[in-house]
Amino acid sequence: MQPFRYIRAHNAEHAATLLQQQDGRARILAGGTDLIVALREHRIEADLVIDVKGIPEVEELSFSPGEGLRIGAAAPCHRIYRHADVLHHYPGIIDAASLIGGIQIQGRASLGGNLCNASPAADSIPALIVHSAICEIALPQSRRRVPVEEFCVAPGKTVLGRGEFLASLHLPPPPPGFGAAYLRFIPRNEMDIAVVGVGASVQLDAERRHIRSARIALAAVAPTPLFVQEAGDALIGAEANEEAFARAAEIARAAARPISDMRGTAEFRRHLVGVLTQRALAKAVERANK
Amino acid sequence: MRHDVWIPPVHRDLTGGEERVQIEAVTIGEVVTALEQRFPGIAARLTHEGQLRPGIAVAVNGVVTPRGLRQRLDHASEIHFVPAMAGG
Amino acid sequence: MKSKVIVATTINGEELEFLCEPRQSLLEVLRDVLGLTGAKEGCNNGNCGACNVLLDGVLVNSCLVLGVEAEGRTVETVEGMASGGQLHPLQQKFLEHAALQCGICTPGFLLAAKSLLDHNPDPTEAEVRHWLAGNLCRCTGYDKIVRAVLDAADTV
Amino acid sequence: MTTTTTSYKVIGSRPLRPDGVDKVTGRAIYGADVRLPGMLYGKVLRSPHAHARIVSIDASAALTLRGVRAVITAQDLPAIGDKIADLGESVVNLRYASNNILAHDKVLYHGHAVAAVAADNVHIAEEALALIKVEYEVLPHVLDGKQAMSANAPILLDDLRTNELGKLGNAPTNVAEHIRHQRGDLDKGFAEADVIVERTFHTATVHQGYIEPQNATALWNEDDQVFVWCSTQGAFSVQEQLAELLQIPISRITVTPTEIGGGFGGKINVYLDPLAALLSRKAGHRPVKMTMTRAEVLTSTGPTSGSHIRVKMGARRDGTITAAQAELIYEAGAYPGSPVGAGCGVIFANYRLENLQIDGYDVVVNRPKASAYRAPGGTNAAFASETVVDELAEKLGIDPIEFRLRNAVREGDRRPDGPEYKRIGLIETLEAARSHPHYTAPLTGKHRGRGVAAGYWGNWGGKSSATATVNSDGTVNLIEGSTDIGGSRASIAMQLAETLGLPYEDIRPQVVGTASVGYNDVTGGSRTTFGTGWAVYEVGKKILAEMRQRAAEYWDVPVESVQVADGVFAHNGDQMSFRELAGKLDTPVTASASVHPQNYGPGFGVHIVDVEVDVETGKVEILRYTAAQDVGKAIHPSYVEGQLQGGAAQGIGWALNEEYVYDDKGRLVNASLLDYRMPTALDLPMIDTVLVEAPNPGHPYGVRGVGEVPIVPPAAAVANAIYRAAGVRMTELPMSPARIVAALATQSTNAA
Repeated sequence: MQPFRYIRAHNAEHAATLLQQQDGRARILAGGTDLIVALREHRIEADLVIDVKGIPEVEELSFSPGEGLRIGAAAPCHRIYRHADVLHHYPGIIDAASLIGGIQIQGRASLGGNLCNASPAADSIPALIVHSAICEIALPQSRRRVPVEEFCVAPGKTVLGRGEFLASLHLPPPPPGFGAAYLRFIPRNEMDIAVVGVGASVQLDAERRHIRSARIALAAVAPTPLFVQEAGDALIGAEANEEAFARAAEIARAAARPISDMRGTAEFRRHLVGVLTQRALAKAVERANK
Repeated sequence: MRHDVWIPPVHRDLTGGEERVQIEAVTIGEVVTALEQRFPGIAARLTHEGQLRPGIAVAVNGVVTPRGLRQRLDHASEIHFVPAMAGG
Repeated sequence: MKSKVIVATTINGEELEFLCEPRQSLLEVLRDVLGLTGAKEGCNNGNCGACNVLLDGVLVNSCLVLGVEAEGRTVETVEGMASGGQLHPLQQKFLEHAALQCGICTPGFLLAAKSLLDHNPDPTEAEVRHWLAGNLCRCTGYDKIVRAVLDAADTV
Repeated sequence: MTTTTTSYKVIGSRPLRPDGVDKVTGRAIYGADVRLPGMLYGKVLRSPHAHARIVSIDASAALTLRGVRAVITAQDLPAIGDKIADLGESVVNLRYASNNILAHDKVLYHGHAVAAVAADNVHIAEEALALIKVEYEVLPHVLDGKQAMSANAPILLDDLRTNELGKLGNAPTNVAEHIRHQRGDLDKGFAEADVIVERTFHTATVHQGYIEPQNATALWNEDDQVFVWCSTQGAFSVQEQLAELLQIPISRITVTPTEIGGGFGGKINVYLDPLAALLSRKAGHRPVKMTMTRAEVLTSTGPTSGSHIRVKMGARRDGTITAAQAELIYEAGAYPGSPVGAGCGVIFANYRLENLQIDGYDVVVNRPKASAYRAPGGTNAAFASETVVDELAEKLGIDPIEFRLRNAVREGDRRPDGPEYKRIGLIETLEAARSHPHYTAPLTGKHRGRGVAAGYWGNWGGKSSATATVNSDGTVNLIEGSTDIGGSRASIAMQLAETLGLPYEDIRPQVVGTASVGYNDVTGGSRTTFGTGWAVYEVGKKILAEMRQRAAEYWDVPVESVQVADGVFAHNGDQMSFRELAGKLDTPVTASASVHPQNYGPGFGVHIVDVEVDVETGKVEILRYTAAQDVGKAIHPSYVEGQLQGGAAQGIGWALNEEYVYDDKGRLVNASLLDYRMPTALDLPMIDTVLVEAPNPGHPYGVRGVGEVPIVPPAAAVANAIYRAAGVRMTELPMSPARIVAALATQSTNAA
């Protein structure tokens, strides 16, 4: 590993200022599960590593029925999936946070880190998309907000500019009749990168029969995690049944732009998008009914 | 003492297709010498510089012997030249 | 540029200071600086669990932690599991169940299992398997490891 | 299940292993834990190309980096001509072995070592690697064994000629060897068959996957003595390999084996040891430690061969197999030496066959040189033949175990390569599997199926030496030279305790290096508990004889009048325990023995597996698994069970997910434990074992090799279960989800 300096940032503005001063030669350290490996394998370089874990808002995990959920960008998965309110209101986030790596990865890895790593296969991003998360980005003197589906722009690339870093994620409170799920396909039962991941959320009407709104997002089938708005929109007003799920799955399949690599062929991935979209929708509806 | 010597399939071109031959000998080395007399060229395939070729083992009555050509044959025996195998 | 920094931390209950470069992982520090070679390097990228330690009580891969991050925190390694001349029940059960063959993955499994029992004193077989899925063992097929953990849970 | 009649006091019990506490407390010293004063750290520069000529290497910039102490290339290795040597378990051409350590003129695979650096720490050594300039002329490469045999394939080794057991060809080739077993009349056999099944199979390159990467620490002294500390399956093999590769006398090399974190055959050949030694000499005789990264382990050590296998078998309606034919093409990697010979030995070993022909080809390809891996070549072969056998049974409407029983070999039947079997336990093992509750348990639910397969492994005896000394308190120190890779200190000490009539706790075993004990072959070939166990049995007999003599001297009676039983010496009503006598010794009692036993005898396993196939995603879940095996006498049953469970788990890995994946430039793209997918705890159920204890008459305690057999049947058993669950015959390993989905799609297209 190349030599670098290490600084703990006092607050978000401090971190953003350091980033700006280093002109691209600084990296944010949250859980480190991607960063340290990337530095070790010379996939990225840095002169400075800025540890943001001591910053309260970046570690924050809080819920209020009016505001929804705030997840600090560095809050590790194990805190997220043990949080009672997250367990109760954000099932898709629970799904994703509890299958990133093994238990020991979940002890460190954060959703913010997963997002900033901008892997097309990131598990948390489809889940955040279907929960309509908003990214709060800190600059040295200001803040800006970006919907999570717009955050990644290419493999490993995000909307973050010079001197910007992701401070937290905001998830709106779930409406009544809401359910969500994230499913991924991997060859083993743990410890894999998604061959395909599918997040789905639905809001059912008061009778819990028809779908009022739905969101579907895919992982590992495009250069970035993919929000397939038209697949969710196609379900609006539909009865929540296998036929409707299959229709949405077909749209998701068509939207996928997978490539072939060591983890799967394009053909297999497209096939899996169909299978997993149906299963994720079924699970989201099941949860909405609870 | 006569022994039942089995010829490996890849050398049966030298024995005119014969699979088993009877050989009088007291050691494996003598077996090879006797085989060579009957089937010229076979000794060079089985041995090299006075030893069994690397990769070839000899089994006497089903047991591979580490003594190779020096193995004595105290009883009428069945002799096979087999590929040496390794384990992990 | 100063290449090394002083880090004050607590390891296996003992307060101490060490000197390391920021680029050194906690695993490197434990093994090369502090001589605590119980944590093993199997893959150095978080996929085998052989380097597991507890950081402030949380199970982590020490290859994915920088040594400097240990400042002000507590680290627990396999060397700290036995106390007062007594093996930890997990250590004892691993021996009784022959839950190790080559033993290289054992320290990582022990810490993972300890972390499991800290959270869930009475796990099911499925829960044990799920919790230990980040630890690879190539010798045992996991059968005896899972049994040892279940048995230790009954003992604790 | 136990069918043994002899009663033992220690053998068959389950004591704690002597090295256990060190291993659960983190105190045990493995190779990477070795620390020496003034130690430097070495790293290796490796080829990014699959096949290229090395035009030039310029290390001048690396040598100017602060903290860099030495750089070596192939120029630093002594020139070695063609010499065939028997190293450990395999026969190699030393020139090839040397070229594999550091590429001389050509690199032959992605990851082939090109240069090495010693520096003050690992980070500096890594930085130095980046400063070494290597100019390559990239050549076309070939990764697949079948393609490598074709006329227009790129040639890897200009001097290679096909060897047909002594007959050398005369044209350049990638086929190093063609072997054949043959008997009877194949045409006649197939003509008699009512059903014939013929299929072609492919298996992937797979790695042993030990969790501890390769490592070596070496010190080359000013007086040309070389000291090496390393994780190895055989210290004496390392010593011999170093002597040949470095061209120094064996006596100048001392190898101390550390604890070893798994091997499975992969830690026999040396990779880093000679480099560390050469770097030590060049860096001013300072010790140099080298450890591989996980990526290096996967790209640059020896996995086992991928293979192409064609099997054709015919059987009569009554279930008798009438003929069997196979062709096995094994990829040796960059240099000759795949386990195709063993594959040919395994493929039809379970069955009595009058008419058979087996052809094996050892083929070089641009992959790392294959090394031994647990029953080398056996899993590939059994995957092919045991799925064909399953299909024959199915077509004939005969239960698959019953079908195997009707054809199973027994004492007096001939192996495919000719010799007769002695006492073997395939029939008993098949019967044990058939009567196991697993086999008769109902299996309900959609897309679930049960498969069985049998497997053979020949085992090995090898050479072993041991020494024991009697202490004044009656305890015994045992010195052995067999690396303890899975609990063998216990099984060896137990055999000495049994022989001496002492409690297990009174024996303190220690594994030592080449300077401290007689020669020992590697811990491999399932031989350690058998062979080293035999050595300590001889040691024990010598000690008892000596102690009996001392008792006779003490009582001043003829030695013949002293009786020995259960660790007690008796004469005419006088009794003295071993301990009492030990306290009275005025001259120490020490005994050594060296053995080279041959009656190891092969082992057979029969595995039963239930799977569920997710037919939409192709994913296979292992629901239940049972492994039965004739294990001879189980010295320490827990560790015998562990061998069966571990072997089954590895075989399941081969079956479902493990494979080397290359890009179009011949680079290994999944060189990590994330993407080289070995089973986790969550991927497996508990693995039931049935120890069929038919003592081996060729061993004083009935020991038979155990460790390798259990990796032979699993891939076939899983394939047969998948067929029963989903209706598709899988002929390619791994049977990964994408392949299963593709097979299901082909099947439904064909049906339509």
